[in-house]
Amino acid sequence: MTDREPPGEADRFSELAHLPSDPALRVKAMESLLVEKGLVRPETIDACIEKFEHDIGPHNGARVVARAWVDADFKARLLGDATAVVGEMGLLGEQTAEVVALENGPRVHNVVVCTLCSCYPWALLGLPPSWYKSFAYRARVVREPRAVLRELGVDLAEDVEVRVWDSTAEVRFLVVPERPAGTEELNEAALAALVTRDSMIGVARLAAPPA
Amino acid sequence: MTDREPPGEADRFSELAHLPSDPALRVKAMESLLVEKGLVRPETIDACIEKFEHDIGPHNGARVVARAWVDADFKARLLGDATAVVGEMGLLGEQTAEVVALENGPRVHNVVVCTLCSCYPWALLGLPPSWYKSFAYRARVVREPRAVLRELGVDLAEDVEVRVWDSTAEVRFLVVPERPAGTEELNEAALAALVTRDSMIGVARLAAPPA
Amino acid sequence: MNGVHDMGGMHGFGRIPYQENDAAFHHHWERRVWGLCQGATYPGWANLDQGRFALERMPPALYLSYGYFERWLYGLTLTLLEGALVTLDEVERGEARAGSEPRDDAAGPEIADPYAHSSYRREVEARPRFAVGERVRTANLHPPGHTRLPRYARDKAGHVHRHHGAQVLPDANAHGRGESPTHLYTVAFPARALWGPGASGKDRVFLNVWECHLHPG
Amino acid sequence: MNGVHDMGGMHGFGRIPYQENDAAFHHHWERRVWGLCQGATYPGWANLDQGRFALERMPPALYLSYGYFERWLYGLTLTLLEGALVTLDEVERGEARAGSEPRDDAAGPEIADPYAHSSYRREVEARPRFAVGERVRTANLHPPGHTRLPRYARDKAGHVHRHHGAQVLPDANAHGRGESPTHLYTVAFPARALWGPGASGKDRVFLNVWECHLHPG
Repeated sequence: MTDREPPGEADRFSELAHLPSDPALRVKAMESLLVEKGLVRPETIDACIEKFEHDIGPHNGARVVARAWVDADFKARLLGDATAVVGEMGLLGEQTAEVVALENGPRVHNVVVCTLCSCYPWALLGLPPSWYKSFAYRARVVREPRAVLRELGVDLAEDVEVRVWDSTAEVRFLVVPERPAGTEELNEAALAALVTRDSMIGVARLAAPPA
Repeated sequence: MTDREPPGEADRFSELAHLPSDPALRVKAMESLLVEKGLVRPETIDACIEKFEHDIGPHNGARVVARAWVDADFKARLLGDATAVVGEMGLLGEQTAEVVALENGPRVHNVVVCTLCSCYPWALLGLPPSWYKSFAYRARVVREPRAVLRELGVDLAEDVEVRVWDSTAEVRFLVVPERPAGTEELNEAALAALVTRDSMIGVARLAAPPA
Repeated sequence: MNGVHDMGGMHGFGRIPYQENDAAFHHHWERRVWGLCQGATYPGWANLDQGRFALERMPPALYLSYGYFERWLYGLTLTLLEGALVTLDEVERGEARAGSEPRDDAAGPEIADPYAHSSYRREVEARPRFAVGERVRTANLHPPGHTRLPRYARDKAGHVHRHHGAQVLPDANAHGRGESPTHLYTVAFPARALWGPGASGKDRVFLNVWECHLHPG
Repeated sequence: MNGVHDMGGMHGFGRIPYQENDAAFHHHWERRVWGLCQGATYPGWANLDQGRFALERMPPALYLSYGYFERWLYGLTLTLLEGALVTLDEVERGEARAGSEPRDDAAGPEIADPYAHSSYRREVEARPRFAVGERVRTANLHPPGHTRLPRYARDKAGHVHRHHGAQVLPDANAHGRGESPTHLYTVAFPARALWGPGASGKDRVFLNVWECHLHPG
């Protein structure tokens, strides 16, 4: 049992001997090669970027959260079987085929990571922010969640239970942040507008809206 | 508990912003700076290199091994308390203040590594070879010693017990390789000449001398 | 594989580069890499687990030196080379070799649907071996291939928190050994079981673990 | 610290770059680095464990990109900076700042003695807690600082093979917390206890473990 396949083209590639060091140039060269070989269609690349960068985003997750805040039955069903509930809302999607919802509150704080790569619920939150994909976040939050959260501005009392969810399978996690005080009068749409992406990852709490 | 001290000069250094990328230039610059500041004396550098590159080496370990082959009492004492025995021979030294001797034979094969850095018995074997300090050796030999030994030309039968010694403390290991067949007539000095460095690390076996 | 990608618990990476309204892309070329990886698909293309394993096999120093989208570009290139879809010479020159016939079956823009989803859940005959609440211990495995059981959670005791039916097994799927659907559980570990007495006694880590990596606890 | 330096058991580093008559130095500059590290010593200079910890604190991508002697040069430089013996500006320019007074107490060539040795063994009052043959389990520790208990051997069962008296504790000595001499044992681990059922049932791994990192097994 050795670590490597017999050297082949792919093996030589790992040396990266002759490729330009500027990634922008490497991407350009690769894109033009793949287009030339019929391995990708430029209009498909454009469409993917357009749709995934703009059609999805935290507004989707925020709709789910706001509804859970105003509808206790919905919330109970969401916490029991988020895949079914999110599916009914038409918000399942790529990298988001199954969902588990996690409720943050005064006694329990959930936070989500993917230590092995950067799994993330695309359809509910859009594409992940850079810090979520950083080595520091992937390395640290499972080992020292309280220190990481403090660094990001969330200071948790010692008696709060912290639950870290490491996304190791094709099941994605959505944190339902605590509804801020002073929002009793807001309707569902106004509540959804308060919900931030980072609160649905579990690295931020929501502040009361400005009076 | 965060991972870093507050940024200081040393912290900025980790970015290595402005240092030349050629290590030869960096060493030269560092040596001239340290000499200028009186932090090192050039004649001390020269003397260290001279002595450690030439005065010590596998010939020291080989003397110990050859004596163990010809003198059963010596061997028993060596395997019991190598530090005392090697000390009597005047072969303790830098990075070799305590020694444990490990006997290779038909039923047990010992092999030495330092997974955390590259600890090695300088006074007995000289400075370590590059492969001993390689990431591949440090990473692999504790997990798959048989595959590593096979890769290096030592094919062990399944019923041989492999013992891997990871040098985690200031105790150094010296493997006493199996005495090759056909050496019954050789004296201690001739035997010592047969003993290779790599056999005393445990990654080689000794062949019978050419007839 | 025990690779540098398996970084849960590592020290030495410094502070989180957090920005409150951080974007997914910071350079235009990152967007193009992402679009290429998403858009380059056609019959017989590598599956998700093969793609992840390609990233994991980057030389460790490169993995740590590259940014996220540079790693994606590396993974894409390795997958194309291993599938003999491009040659190293073509990659280096950025153009097809003379006489190369372009394919005509690459996916069209209709695949750009963020709401399309294909579940990894499968129906199987086998009944789940573990029940919710049951104590389990993870396997002590160190495979040279792909696995989704991180090092920090191997040979550790926890309990079954939830069952997710049977799902495609990455350890098999990444190696072209089929989907091997296997029961999947969320296992809850006390933080102290993973990180020792320095961790808070109140905290827990949850991860999804396939049945073949679990023993009764 | 759980750093990339702690590489026992890792995959991805390829074949051993073995050469039968491999040399310690492959370039002249490597020899100079080694000589500098060996020769730059004077009263109050960093101890061995501090030197090791300096290497471990290299940014992980650099650690894996650099060769062995480049890492030594890094460690030396970091130690000098942290000791305020040189400034970053001086390192960058390769010359002392104006008005800098040279020291006069750097070691002379008489220190170049490969047979000089100072043991790390110390006499202590405390009697050893464990006896040869006794079953032990290693601690599950993940300190941000220096430790000589590698990750692959944490929270694992073995037995005491040998006792080495009390020796300087690197976990303390690397942090300027004194020598804290502590009983040291060689502990033998079945390879399967460390690496799971894929390892040979005949093989064992031996390492030296300080008493503070051992529990009764």
